[in-house]
Amino acid sequence: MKRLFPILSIVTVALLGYALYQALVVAPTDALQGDVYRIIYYHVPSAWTAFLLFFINFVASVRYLARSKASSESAVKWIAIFIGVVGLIAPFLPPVRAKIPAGMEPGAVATTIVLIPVFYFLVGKWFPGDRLDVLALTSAEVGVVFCTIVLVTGPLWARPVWGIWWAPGDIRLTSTLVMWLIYVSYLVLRRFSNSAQTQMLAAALAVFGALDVPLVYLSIWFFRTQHPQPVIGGGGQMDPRMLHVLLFSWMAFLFFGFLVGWSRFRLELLKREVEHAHAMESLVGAEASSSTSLPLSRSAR
Amino acid sequence: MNVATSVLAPVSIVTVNNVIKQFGRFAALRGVSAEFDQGRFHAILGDNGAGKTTLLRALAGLAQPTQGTISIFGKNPREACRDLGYMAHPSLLYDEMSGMENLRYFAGLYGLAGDNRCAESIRAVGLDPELTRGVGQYSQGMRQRMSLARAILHDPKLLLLDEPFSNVDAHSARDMVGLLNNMRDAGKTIFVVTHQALLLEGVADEFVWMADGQIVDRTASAITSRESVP
Amino acid sequence: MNAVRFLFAAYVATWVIHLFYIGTLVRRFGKLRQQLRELGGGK
Amino acid sequence: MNPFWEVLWATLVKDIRLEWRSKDALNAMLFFSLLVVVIFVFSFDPLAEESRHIVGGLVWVAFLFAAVVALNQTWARELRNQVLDAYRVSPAPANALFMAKSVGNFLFVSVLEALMTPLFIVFYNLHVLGPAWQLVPLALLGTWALVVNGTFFAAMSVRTRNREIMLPLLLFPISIPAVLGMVAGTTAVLTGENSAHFYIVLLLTYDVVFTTASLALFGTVLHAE
Repeated sequence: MKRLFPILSIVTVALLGYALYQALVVAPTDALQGDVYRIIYYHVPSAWTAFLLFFINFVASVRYLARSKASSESAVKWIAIFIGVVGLIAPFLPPVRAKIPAGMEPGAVATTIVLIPVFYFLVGKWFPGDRLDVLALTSAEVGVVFCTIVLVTGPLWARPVWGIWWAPGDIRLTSTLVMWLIYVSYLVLRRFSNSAQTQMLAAALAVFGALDVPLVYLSIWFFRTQHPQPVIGGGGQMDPRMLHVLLFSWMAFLFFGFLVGWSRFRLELLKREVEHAHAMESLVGAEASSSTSLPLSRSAR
Repeated sequence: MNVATSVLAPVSIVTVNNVIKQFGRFAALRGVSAEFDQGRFHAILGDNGAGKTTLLRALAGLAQPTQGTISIFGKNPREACRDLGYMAHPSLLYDEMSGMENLRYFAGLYGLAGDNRCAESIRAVGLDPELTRGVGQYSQGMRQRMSLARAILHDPKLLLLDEPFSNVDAHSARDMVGLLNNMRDAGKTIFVVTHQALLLEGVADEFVWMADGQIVDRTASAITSRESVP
Repeated sequence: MNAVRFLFAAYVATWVIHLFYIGTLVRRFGKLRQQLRELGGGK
Repeated sequence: MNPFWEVLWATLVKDIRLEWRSKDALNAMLFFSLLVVVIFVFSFDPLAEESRHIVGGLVWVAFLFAAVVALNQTWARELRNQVLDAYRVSPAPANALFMAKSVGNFLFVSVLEALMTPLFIVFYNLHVLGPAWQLVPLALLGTWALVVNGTFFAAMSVRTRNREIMLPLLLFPISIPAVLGMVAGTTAVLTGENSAHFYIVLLLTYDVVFTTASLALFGTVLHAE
């Protein structure tokens, strides 16, 4: 297992290098925006990776909260199964199918929704006990890093193309900002809380934060229909070659995100090990002193 | 207070099984295991930081053990909350409300209506139910008594009192010890964390000595074991 | 085309942020390992 | 009545009586709200024609500040003598305490808003172009959205080192959709340009989602040591 990390690192560096090469050289120049559009190959993959990490945080937090009480565990299990079943059937029903945006295949929508419960059960098995909380913390922190990049590269893209640093009307960028705020407040709560149940409180906040995201999208989407403004990256079809480079770049960033996440995960385990060692040390210290000097007396009945 | 029947056969109603309580890097309880019998008066003694308060809070269900289990009347502490009364350093009362108003509110939490039980508890601790002053203006002794009244309001079978006599005038302290003595005779199980062990000499059935998060000694009298504590 | 300046700025910014974060991880790793060694040797 | 409503009612009555008995907190808050309004009036020129478009935002940001300062006091009285321990040891349901505190806060913040609104109307000599009745659901649902999350996060930040700053840090990011709904809704009604219907539905959804989540998770927060 130890050797896997360096191998993966080399593979990731190679992928990132090749993705960079593709982004700058192979991908065609955009008709409208010229070469500056290539920011998309870093901006969009970072956003997708950040959202994926926040989703992992949400599932891990729900799992952590559910595990604390047996009654809620079975309830959440059934909700997950329900989502899976609905996800499998709904996209193919005619009324729902009409609503799916043109570009997406109902099959694709179904698989993504079904992934949620599948992932929920996998996380439960792979991350027993305390590691679930470590996963939640890690995915939130690394997610915030990727989110920061999205918020930096976004304006850097909007400035040359639209002459504005910030487009409040652009759903994606504005909602990314709100998500960044939510998960930074999540990390701040973890740092400042000195309760024995910090993990529980953080999990509760993570659920609140995740519940908020669809509402953020909803409110900004409607707000935008009333005040139409330029949208970064524009909608509509992408040139297949561009799409290919984008997906490749995303894969490279996913590898990179996985590596950073894994090391942050191991760092957190080490931190908790040190903390445990400190506590045990004071424990062992006490036993050494109490067992020698004080005869443990008969219990007075 | 209803008077219990003859002294019950000693059956252990509070069992503590290898409890460890960790606050970050500091271990407040380091493997406490003990059994305590019904209807007995236990005094928990030891220096500051020995884990007395943490153990009492764990018994009350206010502190979750990091490891190990605690069972009260066969249930975990939070499920047994109807049968336990808890009193702490702070008064756990609203300063702006009078004693009666406080108790009426807390009686509501236990689903008890009517004032007679509240008045009864207040009189039991030797205070006047008609007192209208806010608890904030009470003397320390009166406030401790009112806090004790709140703890015994719903006639719990188990009493967990954290330093009930601390900076209380001698007269009030003796009264409270007398009251606890009668309650023990009435069949209640009592735990008192205190630094004034002598007050309970001859009253408490057992003195539990704690040091560095562990029970190091259990004796029948507060005095004999004095020299064995380093 | 000064617009390309923004492209390089975005790419560089991305890696500055990533490397900064990785730097904090490495620093914390070192500190924790050192603490563990101290504890290990302490007994 | 089952224990939930009994305890809820008893706690609410107790809080209102205590608030009424020592009106100092209420007076301080009323004065604070007045200050917030006056500062807004000086910083945003009330006579400018387009003030009608921004006054919706001003009103709600002023309400948000007043609400946060009020919400920070939610558990102050309980913390003074660790009264929460008495609650935790009792068999009373945690959600009864939460709902009582939320409704108490809702009433308290509504009183502040009732004072601030006429001031805004006077200073900005507002007259509503759109359907004025829509302002009522917007105000009620919007205030509840702030209060329910505020009470929950106030309880959560009881266990943190710097309690006062923690509440806004937790509350503001999560309240953004609600604030957007309130502000855009109020502006829509004031300017009469578009309907506030969607924003009312958005606030209703927000309230349902977060009231449910708060009720489900408050037990965990109350019993956190």
